[in-house]
Amino acid sequence: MSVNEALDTARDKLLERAAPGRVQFEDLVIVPLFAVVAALMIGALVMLATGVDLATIGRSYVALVVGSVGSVAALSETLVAAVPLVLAALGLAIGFRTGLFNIGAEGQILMGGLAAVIFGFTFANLPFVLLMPLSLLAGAVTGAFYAGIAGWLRAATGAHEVISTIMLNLISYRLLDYMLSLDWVQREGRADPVSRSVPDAAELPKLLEWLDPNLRVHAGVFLMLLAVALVYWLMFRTKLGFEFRASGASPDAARYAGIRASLIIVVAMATAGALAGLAGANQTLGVLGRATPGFSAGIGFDAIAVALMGRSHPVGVLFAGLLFGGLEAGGRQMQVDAGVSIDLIGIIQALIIVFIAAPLLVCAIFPWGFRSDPKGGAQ
Amino acid sequence: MSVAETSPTRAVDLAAKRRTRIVGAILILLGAFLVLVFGDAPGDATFRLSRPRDTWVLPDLIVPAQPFIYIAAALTAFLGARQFLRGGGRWTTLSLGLGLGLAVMAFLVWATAENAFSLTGMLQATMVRAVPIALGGLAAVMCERVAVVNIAVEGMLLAGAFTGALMGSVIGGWGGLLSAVVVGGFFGFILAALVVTYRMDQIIAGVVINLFVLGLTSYVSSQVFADMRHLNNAPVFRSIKIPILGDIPVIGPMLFNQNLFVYGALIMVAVSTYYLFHTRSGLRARAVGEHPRAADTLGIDVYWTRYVHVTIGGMIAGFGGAWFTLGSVGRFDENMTGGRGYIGLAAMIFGRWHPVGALMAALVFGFTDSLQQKLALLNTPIPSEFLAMAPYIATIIVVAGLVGRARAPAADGKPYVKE
Amino acid sequence: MDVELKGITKRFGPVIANEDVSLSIRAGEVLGLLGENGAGKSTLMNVLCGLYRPDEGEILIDGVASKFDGPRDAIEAGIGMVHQHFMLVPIFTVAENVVLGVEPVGRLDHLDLETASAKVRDIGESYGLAVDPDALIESLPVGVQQRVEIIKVLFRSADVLILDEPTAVLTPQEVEEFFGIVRSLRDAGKAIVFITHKLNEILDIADRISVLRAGRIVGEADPKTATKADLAELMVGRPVHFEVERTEFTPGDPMLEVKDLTVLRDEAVAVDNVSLTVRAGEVVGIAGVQGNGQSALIEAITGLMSVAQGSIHFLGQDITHASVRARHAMGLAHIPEDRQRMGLIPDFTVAENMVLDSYYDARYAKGPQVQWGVVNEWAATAAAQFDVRTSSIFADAGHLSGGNQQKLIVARELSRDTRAVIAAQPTRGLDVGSIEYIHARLMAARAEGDAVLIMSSELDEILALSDRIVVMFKGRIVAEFDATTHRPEKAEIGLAMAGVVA
Amino acid sequence: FTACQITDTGGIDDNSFNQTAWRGVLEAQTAMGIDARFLESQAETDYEANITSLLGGECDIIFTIGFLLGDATQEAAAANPDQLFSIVDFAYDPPLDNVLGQVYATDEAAFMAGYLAAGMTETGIVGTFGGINIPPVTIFMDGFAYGIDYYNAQHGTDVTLLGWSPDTREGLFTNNFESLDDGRAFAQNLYDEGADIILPVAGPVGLGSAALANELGVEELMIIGVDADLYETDPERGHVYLTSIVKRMDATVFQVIERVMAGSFEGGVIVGTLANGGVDLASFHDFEGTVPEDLVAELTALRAGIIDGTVAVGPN
Ligand SMILES: Nc1ncnc2c1ncn2[C@@H]1O[C@H](COP(=O)(O)OP(=O)(O)OP(=O)(O)O)[C@@H](O)[C@H]1O
Ligand SMILES: Nc1ncnc2c1ncn2[C@@H]1O[C@H](COP(=O)(O)OP(=O)(O)OP(=O)(O)O)[C@@H](O)[C@H]1O
Ligand SMILES: [Mg+2]
Ligand SMILES: [Mg+2]
Repeated sequence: MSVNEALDTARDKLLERAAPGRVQFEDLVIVPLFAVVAALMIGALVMLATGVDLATIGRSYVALVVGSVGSVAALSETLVAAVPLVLAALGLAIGFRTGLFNIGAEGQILMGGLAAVIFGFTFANLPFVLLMPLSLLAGAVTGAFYAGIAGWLRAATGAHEVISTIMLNLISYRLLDYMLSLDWVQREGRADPVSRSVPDAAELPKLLEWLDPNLRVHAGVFLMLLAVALVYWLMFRTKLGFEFRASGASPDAARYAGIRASLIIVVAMATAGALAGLAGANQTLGVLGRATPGFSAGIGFDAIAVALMGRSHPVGVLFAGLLFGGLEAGGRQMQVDAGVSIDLIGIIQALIIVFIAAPLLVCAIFPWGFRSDPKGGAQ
Repeated sequence: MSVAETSPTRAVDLAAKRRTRIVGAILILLGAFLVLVFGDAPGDATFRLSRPRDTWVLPDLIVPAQPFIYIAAALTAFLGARQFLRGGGRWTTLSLGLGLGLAVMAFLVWATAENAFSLTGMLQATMVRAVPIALGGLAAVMCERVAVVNIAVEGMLLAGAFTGALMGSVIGGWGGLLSAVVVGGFFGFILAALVVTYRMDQIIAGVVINLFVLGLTSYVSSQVFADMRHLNNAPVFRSIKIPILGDIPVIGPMLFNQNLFVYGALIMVAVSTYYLFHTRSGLRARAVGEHPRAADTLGIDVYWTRYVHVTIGGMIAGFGGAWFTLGSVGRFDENMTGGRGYIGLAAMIFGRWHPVGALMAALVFGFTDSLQQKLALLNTPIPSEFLAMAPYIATIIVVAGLVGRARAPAADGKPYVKE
Repeated sequence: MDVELKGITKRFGPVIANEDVSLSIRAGEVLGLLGENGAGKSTLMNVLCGLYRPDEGEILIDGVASKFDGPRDAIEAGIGMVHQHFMLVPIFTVAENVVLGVEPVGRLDHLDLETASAKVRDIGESYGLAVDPDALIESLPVGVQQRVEIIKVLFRSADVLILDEPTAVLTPQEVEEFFGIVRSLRDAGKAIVFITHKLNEILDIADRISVLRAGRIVGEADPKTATKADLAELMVGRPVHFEVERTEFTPGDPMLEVKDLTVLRDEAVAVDNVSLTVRAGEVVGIAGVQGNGQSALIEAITGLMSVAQGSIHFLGQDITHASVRARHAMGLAHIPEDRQRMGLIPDFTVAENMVLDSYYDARYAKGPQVQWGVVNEWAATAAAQFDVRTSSIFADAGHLSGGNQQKLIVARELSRDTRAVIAAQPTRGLDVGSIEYIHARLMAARAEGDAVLIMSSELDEILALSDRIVVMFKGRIVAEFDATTHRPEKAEIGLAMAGVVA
Repeated sequence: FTACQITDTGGIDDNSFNQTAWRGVLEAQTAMGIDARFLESQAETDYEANITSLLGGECDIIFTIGFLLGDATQEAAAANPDQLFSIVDFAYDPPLDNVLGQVYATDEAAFMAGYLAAGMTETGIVGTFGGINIPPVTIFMDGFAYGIDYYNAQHGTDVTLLGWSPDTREGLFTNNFESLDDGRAFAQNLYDEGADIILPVAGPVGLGSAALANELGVEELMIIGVDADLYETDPERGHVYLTSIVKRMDATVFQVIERVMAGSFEGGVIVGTLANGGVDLASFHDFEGTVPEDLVAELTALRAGIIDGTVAVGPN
């Protein structure tokens, strides 16, 4: 065998990928399933502790399932709740992978959503094919800009993004209140802060209205799927994505590799903001048709949980978002059917994340089964 | 043979000089801004310093608006010019602080021109509004000094508020307070367990605790409190006026006629400063935050230290949370902390990981908060929304401009794996 | 105090770091401990100082079996260790660092720093280890930090001192001074364990030598009779070449020219008015004690730090303010000092690390996309060529051993068309085999006519590779030696490294 | 028969707004044995989703509580012409066939409260603050302000109101209906400026103001409640409420249920006034002896005047 042939065989061996093993399967399938079940069980204990009887607990979990996947209407509601969560969480995931802990999705959602509405009613004469996409774009650009402020502050002055995004959230609430009281934004004849409504041509079309006018699921679902694919491509297939990930994993190595850290920080924040802005636009153009104070409804914060649960991977985020959306839609049914407060859902969500993010804890509780040497922490 | 000499190069001076120059320019511009924007204030601004029933009644402070603003502007510009010509060193920060202080005063006088408000009341409210933020910040300081990032301050405050209301209703104020502290400590302990023993990502653990506490307290509040009102009706700790000191005009009401929580916060800040920087245990705690491995090799138990301090941090946050119910309104309401834990985190960074710094930062938040409420009554032409934004914008500016380079404990946020 | 290790075995999962090791340490004696990288020296000592618990075996102190549950127990038993990596809190003062863990306190747990400072001064005086107790550690040069570490151990009245590679960061002069201290400690009746890779040092200071290989004691040597070659063979298990093979020196045109360069780090001068030229086919070695501006000089040349004054020319072009990427494109290769932090991303795969600084290149990228297929093919080829031992190019780079990580970086940097190679600490922490390989690669670059600039704290490495040697002290070049005409003595360079110029 | 209710963000247990409306349903439950369900809105985005989850034929009538649900209710009503709705604090113009609005002339009662406050203040300063600057809130503040003006005009006094100006329509707003702590801080602010009677128009936020009054003592500060008779719904601090401006949502909700059951439901609007008992000033309870008899008499006359139209509730 010549030296060249030896090199070639060595090379081919190096190119082999390890087949996904038991560990990956446990990691991606068993652990999340287990987490959901365990969280539901503890949720039941909480209900028991607060004097809810067993029959009601049973009824509430049935309602939870029925309300999230039990009918077309339930699926529609699940999707409606999931879309903004996934969009915003995708942005946050990009941030996390770039080493930026962006808490500012809430503010970016507000600013993006508001911009989309303003664009929508200002250019009400444009046809649908222009108006709807452009309104979405306006939302994305505004979200990007708003997040870019925090990115720029971090890059230029070192101001920590956790602080600046928290502050920008608080500022955005007030800014929204102010904007909604301006004559050209506020709805005619109203004294309270509510914007003009966007024309139908700016709205994300409802997909199943022909089936039942109450089915709210709208074209944002496609937006969401598109965004998942796009973010996957961006993060793992492009130069920019490589730069994001390198900066996040090791800022020093990124600098060594000639990646301009400041620029990457601003771009990553802006990309995250664009996605959050889209989430906001999706709420105003797809669900509400207008902007009101607090239309973000904490989605920006829930999205943090979704991104963490999805391990900052686009596909993970999609599933985590669908799960959270389902819990939310089902939670409503739970309150209606069983009279159990929807706040229980928050507890369940938190527990799911704990079980997913702390495999060591799961091992400690259930020493049998699971792999013995997990690497701790998500992401 | 001689030892090679080194000479500091001009470049160093240049860097320092640029900073002074920038500060100088900012101050001069600020002076000009004050004259241009606030210069035409008519009449007098009246600040009430005493309430009619106070022991020593001070006359109202009456400030002729326009002259005052011009003088403040001139002083600011003078400070700026001084910076420009021969500033540097400690003067730079001092001048900036003085200049900003003057600008705030000028703004107040402008807003109050031909009007009146109670300065004492505003300062007292400043203190009150600062308390939960300061305690949240202090809790975060305790945790981050041992290198555990505590995003969960918000959740711990909320847990403290909830427990204070529930247990306060059942076993009385002191029992409620104690329970709130215990429950805060419990969540601190949980955080420590998650991040130290189970090596969960610190930020995820914090977010999860927030989510969990919010869910649990809201759930119980709507599931249980709605029907059983007596479980959500706690006594409120009243203000205790400290004899003599409490009668001092202006300062008295702010510092010496407050409730347990204000005194508690002040005492805790003092004690924790002493603890962290002047005691054996404090030294060890800081060592764990800076270089856990070094601490470990010297026989300091890193895990134990983290557990203890994060739990103490939780207890402080629990105490701060109890303020919302036992120190204010006697009743729990869903999500009643409303993000003040996060502002506490900001205060910690703003205050450079120092208890006193966190308190000062909290006071800045409290001040802008109470100021904004006063201004809403004064009918200033500035939209109230912008006034409400002021503290947040101020925070961003300060964090970006002054403490961007502040140094967190070196191991902050990093898990420590014992070999 | 005598200490006896008996049958110590320590495993990390499948790795057996120590296997049935027995060792005796005696009062008034310096025991030299030798062994290649990963032989298990540090692990053994960590067992002795209570950080690790042995899986098997026992520790006898003056004949009595003792069990350590943690470092505290070992400290109380009189065992103190100066670790390979300093265990000092940078923002604490010397006194605070020294007393940490055994602090003198007054009422209310009040830290008594005055007593602490006084004691630090006392120890300093009695052993000739003068340090200002109130100075901040981060403001002290490494040599002084080393002293603080020893004071720390003495403060705990240790009778057994373990010194893990204490001389790695010292100049030859400081080493001499340090040996004086060690001898006086020995004469004061302390038992000392001295770990080093430097064979002549161990011959100089040790009273007795034990050699570890792959976790086992493979032999003992008497420093009075043993030679370097004996020790090396005992360590590695085969004869070792100490010489680097060099081709004839034929310098070409100046390739890299640094003129009057000043670089600031944290608003302090790191590089002070330095001028330096490297010609094609020439190896210039930069010697200097860590913290004297060599790193800043290299980072300025490679574009990682900005230049305050002066200029840098490469291939005749002014690159003073050029981007990292532009320099890379011109053929500047950079093997960075800190491979874990800067040279690669431990969480990325081997393939991703192979293109860490060239993923954007037209070879691998098309439009906005990186063509991972192409990248993987190439990464596998390079890994095979440069003998990077990994199970697959899709494995995380962090899982590779130190030597293989360094080979990965060398493969990445040298497998393209380079004109100049900047290598900082290219063989730090590597074993003899890897060192031989990397030295050969650097010499190959020289033979191809590249300009090669090497920064190393190993004087032997500098002397073995360089055609010309410059010495940096406090940001300046304080001495220059032409090694082609006459090899300078190590002592000469050492004096210059300490800032003493003729 | 099932009656369903969707609350606004304050929650079902807010001691005032949502709770009063829910009491109407509960009373119907006791009286007529109907089924009752509720769904709390956590945020403004929940309105539509909540309505959607109650659709599907289980609810004979859906009550949406609050002005802010106006748009969502309208859309749902248009999409589901067979579903009956009733909304509190909103009237549609033109009216919808399947929606019955319930609105209240709260300014009439607030006018009386303003008159009372002006007569009771010792400092000559009274205060108010609101939740959000929306009509159902500001109508209280308007009536209150006009009542004070009316008192000043009648008695030649100079009682001033802090926190709301009916002309500029600017004032003190917490911008939420949730933060009790804000309620306390805003009351403290007004108290510092000399107010000794405060009208918080922000649902449960006012409970925070009551906590302050409780601490300061009623000699220093009294509170006027809104929506429900807070003396009864907040009995622990009942003694701080001088009176309450009650908005009998329970009564109107009950009425609506009766109409649906009797089959006489028609789209349109029910207006609660002083005349029909839809709004009123609650009893003084603990202050019964404290309010001077003259003032009580004047209030009785004022009430009659408002009902018969001789006193105009508005700027004079
Ligand atoms: N914490 C650990 N986990 C797993 N393996 C370890 C650990 N620490 C050391 N090892 C392994 O144990 C072996 C001995 O390591 P040790 O650090 O004792 O070597 P050393 O002789 O001190 O080497 P060097 O000269 O590089 O300091 C090596 O193979 C190393 O990889
Ligand atoms: N902390 C650790 N955890 C897990 N594995 C480790 C750890 N440290 C080292 N290893 C593994 O132990 C093995 C030996 O590592 P080490 O760095 O000591 O190698 P080495 O013998 O010095 O090799 P080289 O000559 O290439 O430097 C490697 O496979 C490495 O992945
Ligand atoms: Mg070692
Ligand atoms: Mg190695």
